[in-house]
Amino acid sequence: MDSAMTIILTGFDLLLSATLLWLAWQLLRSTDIFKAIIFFICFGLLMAIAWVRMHAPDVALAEAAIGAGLTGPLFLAALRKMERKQKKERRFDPEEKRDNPDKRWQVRSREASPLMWIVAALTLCFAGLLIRTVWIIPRPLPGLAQQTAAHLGASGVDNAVTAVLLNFRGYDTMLEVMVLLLGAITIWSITHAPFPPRLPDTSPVQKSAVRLLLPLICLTGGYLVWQGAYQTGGAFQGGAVLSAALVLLLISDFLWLPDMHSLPLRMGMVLGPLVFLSMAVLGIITENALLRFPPEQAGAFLLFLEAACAISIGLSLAAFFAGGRPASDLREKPYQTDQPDTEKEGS
Amino acid sequence: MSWENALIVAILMSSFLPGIIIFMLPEKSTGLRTSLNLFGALLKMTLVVIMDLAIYYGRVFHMRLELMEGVELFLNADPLSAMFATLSSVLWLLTTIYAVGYLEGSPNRSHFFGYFSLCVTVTIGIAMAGNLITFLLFYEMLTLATYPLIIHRGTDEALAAGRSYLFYAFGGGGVFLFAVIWLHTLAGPADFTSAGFTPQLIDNDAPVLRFIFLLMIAGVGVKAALVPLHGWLPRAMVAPAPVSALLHAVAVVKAGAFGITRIVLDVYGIKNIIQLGLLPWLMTLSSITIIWGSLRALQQDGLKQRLAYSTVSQISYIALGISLADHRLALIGGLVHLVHQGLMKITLFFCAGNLAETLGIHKISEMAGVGRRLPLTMAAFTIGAMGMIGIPPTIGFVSKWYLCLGGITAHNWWVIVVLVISSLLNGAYFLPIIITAWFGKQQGSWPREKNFGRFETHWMLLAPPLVTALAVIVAGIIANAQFSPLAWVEFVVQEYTR
Amino acid sequence: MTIPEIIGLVSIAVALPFFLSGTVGMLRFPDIFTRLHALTKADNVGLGFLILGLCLQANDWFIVIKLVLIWVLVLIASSASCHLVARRALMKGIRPWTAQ
Amino acid sequence: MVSAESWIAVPVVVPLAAALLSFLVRRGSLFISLAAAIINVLAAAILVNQFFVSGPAQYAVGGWDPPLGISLRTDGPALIMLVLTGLTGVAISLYAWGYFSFRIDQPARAGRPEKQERFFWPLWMLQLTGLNGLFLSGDIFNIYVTLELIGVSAAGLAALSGKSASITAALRYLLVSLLGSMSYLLGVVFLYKTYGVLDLGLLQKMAGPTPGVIAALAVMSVGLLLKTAIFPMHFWLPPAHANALAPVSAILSGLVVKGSFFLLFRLWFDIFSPALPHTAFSLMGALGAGAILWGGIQALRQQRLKLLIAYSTISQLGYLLIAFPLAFTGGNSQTWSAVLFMASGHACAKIAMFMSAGTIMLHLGHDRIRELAGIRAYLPVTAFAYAAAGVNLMGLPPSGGFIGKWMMLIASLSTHQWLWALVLLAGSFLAVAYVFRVVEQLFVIPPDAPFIERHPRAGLLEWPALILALISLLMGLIAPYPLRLLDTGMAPQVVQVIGG
Amino acid sequence: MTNMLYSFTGLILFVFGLFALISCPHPLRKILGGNVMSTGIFLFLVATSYRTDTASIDPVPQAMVLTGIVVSVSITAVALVLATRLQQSANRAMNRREKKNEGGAAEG
Repeated sequence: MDSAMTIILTGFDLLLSATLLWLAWQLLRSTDIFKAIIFFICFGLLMAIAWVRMHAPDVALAEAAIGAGLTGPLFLAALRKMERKQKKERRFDPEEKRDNPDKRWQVRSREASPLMWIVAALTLCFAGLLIRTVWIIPRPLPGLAQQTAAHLGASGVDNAVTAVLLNFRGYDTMLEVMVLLLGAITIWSITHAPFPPRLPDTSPVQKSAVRLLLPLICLTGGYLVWQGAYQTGGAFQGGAVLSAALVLLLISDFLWLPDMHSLPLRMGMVLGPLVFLSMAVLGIITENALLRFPPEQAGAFLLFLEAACAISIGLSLAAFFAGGRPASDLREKPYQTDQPDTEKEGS
Repeated sequence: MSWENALIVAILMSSFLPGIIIFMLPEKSTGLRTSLNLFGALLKMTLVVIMDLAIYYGRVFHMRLELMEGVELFLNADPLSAMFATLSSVLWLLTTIYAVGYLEGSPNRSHFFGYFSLCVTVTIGIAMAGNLITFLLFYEMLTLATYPLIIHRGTDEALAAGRSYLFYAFGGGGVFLFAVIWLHTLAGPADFTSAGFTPQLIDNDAPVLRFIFLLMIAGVGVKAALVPLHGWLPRAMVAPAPVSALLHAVAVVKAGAFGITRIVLDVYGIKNIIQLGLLPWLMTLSSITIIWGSLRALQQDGLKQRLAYSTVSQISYIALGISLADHRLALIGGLVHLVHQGLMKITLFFCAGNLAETLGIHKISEMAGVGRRLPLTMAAFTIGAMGMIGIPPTIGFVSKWYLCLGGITAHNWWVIVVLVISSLLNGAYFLPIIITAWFGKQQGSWPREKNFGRFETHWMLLAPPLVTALAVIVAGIIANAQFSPLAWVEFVVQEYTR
Repeated sequence: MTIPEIIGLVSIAVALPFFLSGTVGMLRFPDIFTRLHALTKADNVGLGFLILGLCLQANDWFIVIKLVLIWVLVLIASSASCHLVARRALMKGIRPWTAQ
Repeated sequence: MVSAESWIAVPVVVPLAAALLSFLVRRGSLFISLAAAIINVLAAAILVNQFFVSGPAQYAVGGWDPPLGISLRTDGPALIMLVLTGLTGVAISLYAWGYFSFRIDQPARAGRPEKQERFFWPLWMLQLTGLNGLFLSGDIFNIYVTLELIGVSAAGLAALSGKSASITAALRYLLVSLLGSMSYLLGVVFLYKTYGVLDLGLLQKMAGPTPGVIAALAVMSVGLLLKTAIFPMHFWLPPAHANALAPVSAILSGLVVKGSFFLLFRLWFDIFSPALPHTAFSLMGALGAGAILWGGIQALRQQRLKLLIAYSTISQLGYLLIAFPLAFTGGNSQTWSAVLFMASGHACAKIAMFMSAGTIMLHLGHDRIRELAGIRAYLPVTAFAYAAAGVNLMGLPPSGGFIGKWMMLIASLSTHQWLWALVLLAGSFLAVAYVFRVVEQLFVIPPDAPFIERHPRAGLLEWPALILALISLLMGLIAPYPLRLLDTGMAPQVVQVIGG
Repeated sequence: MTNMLYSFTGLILFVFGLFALISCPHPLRKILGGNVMSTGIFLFLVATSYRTDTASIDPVPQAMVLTGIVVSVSITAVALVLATRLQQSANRAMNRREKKNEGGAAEG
């Protein structure tokens, strides 16, 4: 029975790998950016399936929620902002993309320049080298599986990945949450959120759908955070789902970001990292080691930490999608996309 | 920090601290600046004289600071360094007085005097360096301290002169650094000792040592203005008179000559150098420089350019003396010329400065009949010129006399021939100046005449040349007295010819 | 193999042709509106049968509730997005395909 | 109740807290960040003191020991870089205070200062956290996260000035640092695949010349060389540094570039030195030589002051790479400690130079080298600071650069590698040329020098630059202390391999 | 066997992303390449620790990949905002130029 199973599985693996590579290849060669982004979203979803195949459910959830779920819309929003405003109303139809006057960005030359061939050849032999090295590396060593299993009891959670993520290598996660906040701060420092072009009338269907979906999304987000302790899930996956809720609000004009006051937003974004940092300092004071949780209440601490992080991750990812700081923040008039540029050309 | 260390540090600090304070002073506080300068100069001179007395009676002064593993900043006051230190501190006092008078009313003087005192601190550092690495440190810092002085006027010509000075100085500095490090890897960290490095080092890599010697002489030769490397000196004459006086009589050029002495006597040691057979090369190079300098001086119409080329040739007298180091008399002649040339050249530059400052004369052709207008200055100039030619009572005669004696004892007729020809050439380019000054008739008015009341020029501009002219004669007359430069040199040479 | 598991397998088998028809429809249909039509209709019904089959096989009520919740979410999401895409296409001036 | 050895966490936790608070509480962000920078220096000093008392320390974060948890390590090289970052951090914060207060008073001369200052402090504090985290961390994946933290905050800081030129440079810089950290991560994966361990100490014991390790190191080194802007891959550095705000270009040139170089140094000398073939070291030397000559020549050709300084950074980084072949071929163990000593000297000098360039740009409105004459009349301290920093770049005594150059020349001559010695000398000649090209203009006061109105708070702009320049100038005299700190830091097993 | 297959897929994806990042002119495509590259490395990392019996799966690579995904989304977002800001100012410049020569054409 299991020999049949392995054949099916290897067949599935080959098919999956082939499609992944084909999608990546299409991503490069497709003439039109919009098409490339759609391929990228499919690539993200297929990667989620690959993670499931690799027995890594947490990563699959994260990849689906963040990799495909959030990065896709990010790219689409960026593409729309980069569109040059035609005389008429902004055209978005993919078919008419080809005669877009702004030719500069298309992959024009079908026959790649010689430099391209050199670069392609170099990367190919680089790939060959890498694969040869991987081929001759002996059977992989057991890694840290035993150690994590041994200490899992003292970590306060049952799910091994969450234990590693928050307790054993909590310092990594603290810095990584900082990187997320740093991304949001950098985006806020570059521009302020542009005024979304007010469509004549957002259809009632969209408003009611959003009104219906929102509670469900928040419920699933909270559940994912709670589930992280003993099953797949956790702060990142929960946060990503929460950010989906916020993105929905942004799209359907419930939230008018440009003139929102920035303090509540900032507090929310800083909540997770601040809780993480105070836990670390608490660890020094009580357990005399950075980021050390008291063994018996470790579970409770970790859950509180995950909840706080989920909220700030949700807000940061939504800030990524918004693409700028609230305009009311620095009392600046939110500029339309084709207003004279405020910055002064360097002398 | 025993008494000896404190003295050496005090000598260095006596000009470094006033320099730093002067940097901070605003432009208009001239009184404070001048008094600080003079106080620093006087203090330094007294300390140096105290040190000379102590050295004479056998005390040892040194100070060590560990820079790296096995590499130390070592300041040691041996008789040779005391001589150079005394020379520079005395002449610095006189030049400070002269500079205060010369730069009255000109812009950004705090900047000038700040670097002026830094420059002398570095010169004293060069004098008292105890090992090759300390010498190298101060040698490279000298370029930094003197560069702002050269471009002080800010004209394009000054900038061009500064650029060529930098090119030569850092070129030489780089080559010297390379040679010092190479020797360091071969012979290890060695202090200056009269015996030089250990003899058996020679038998396994003699050719390398010869090449290192060549590099070192090239490196130091830039500042000692040996022939192929002297290009920067005439161009640096564009600097104000006190700068060219101090730089080309005491600090830069002497540092180069002092460097050659240290390398030959204390790094290699006389016996080793003879074994390697390097002295003849040094002799031919210095003789060529002597002749070449004098010939070029003949063609110069600018007074300061002519004096510059005469410096180029006079410095090589010292190198000539050192190249006959195995003969005691020649060595004495070379070393004593180090002091004498300083005194004579600074007198000439002071007088040239007076002419430029009070009458606006830069060319020799404009000097006709200047003797009547500036009698005392021209008198000092004449004494200095006679000293350079080597006419008896002056110290110039003393050093040339010893050099000839050394040449004779070494049975090296070439040295005698070079000395005679150069003396004739000296006469050829100095005497016409004196003749036009005293006996020529003044054509029209002076280009830019200023009168300073009672004396012919500002008293601060007149006193220093007179003092140095007096010294040129007195030191010549009392040459073998107990405390004359000659006696001190014999005390120095005693150690090397034991 | 108990009765509910067999019915579950049957309903999963029934779901497959719906998905197939939805995909074929999406590829073969001439314009955007008919493709949307095929996708949302066929796939939702297929998903319904699939979820029914899985619920029968699941042995824990909690999972059944989760599965039904998934089906409800997919229904709302796909219908809303299909409406929006169609509306956007109309506003951009794409006329539905007609016979001639 | 708080144990002494938990001071090791302070350099990471305190700037992190300051970043969060300054993002939250906008008005007080300046003073929070200044306080954090000062505490950071204090912590570095205490760690050095502890290091001299009890030698290298290892601190398990979260109480889990290395194979599972992450460990923070303090050894000689890490502490040198910590002290350097601390000192320069305080100086940069003071300078930024003066810089932004200057720009807010005269908005006519500057872009949108109010926005820039508001976001400068959180980004700068996160940058400081990333750097301190990188120096202390003992876990290769944790180093990847700190590299990202440094990369993104550096790109954010570079884009702060808002000009489209700086945004292009920031985007290119971000993509380059993404490429660099991705190849570093690939190296981490190879190492984890071969040894199954992430901790540096354990890797050092296990490291051997197996193909996995060599592949990992090759890929990691390419990534890190890209992030350190070494010669062939330096294209992104000059536009990023020249168009950024003055305190930002000081941070980028002085500290960020040193961070990834430090990691390269640690990998090549501390952890995997036995596993590396000799040719790899001489390849690095060749890259270094190329960097010195190319950077120097380009610096000579620049018309703008900040571009000149940026290209001189590329040239000076070449010096640091030349020490790799010198240290490997049995030069005494002094040589590789010379590398870090020279790196810290260069960092102080480069930051002082960018600060003076920033002050000049603020007062004159432009930084064209030809029209700089007469600065000394109104900004004497800035002119002197630039000159003093220049002395260090040229490697003249008594500066730290001289001691570094000296040690490297000794190593190259004692091992008969003439080429490196000649390149070092050529490099310092080029440095003389491009430093004096500017100093010449600074020190000359033409009669028609334009009147520059000095800002009342210009002291804050000039004195940090002067102090840093003097530190780099006088480092040569106090060289034995940092060098002794460096020697004790290395694990004995490595030192005798390098011919210590 | 699955280890090797997925490791190779991961490596090839890494190389694809590298090629895209280097060669494509459009910034969006470069950022897409960056994402594909990082996903490739993560696949290679997790593929090394794949075991058939799920009990002995090593959780550390999965934690590393989770951190990696979040970091790469943050970099992508920043890069996208930079690229958008850049393109907008380029568009604005083009609009101004068009207005100018349109104005010119109208008068001329």
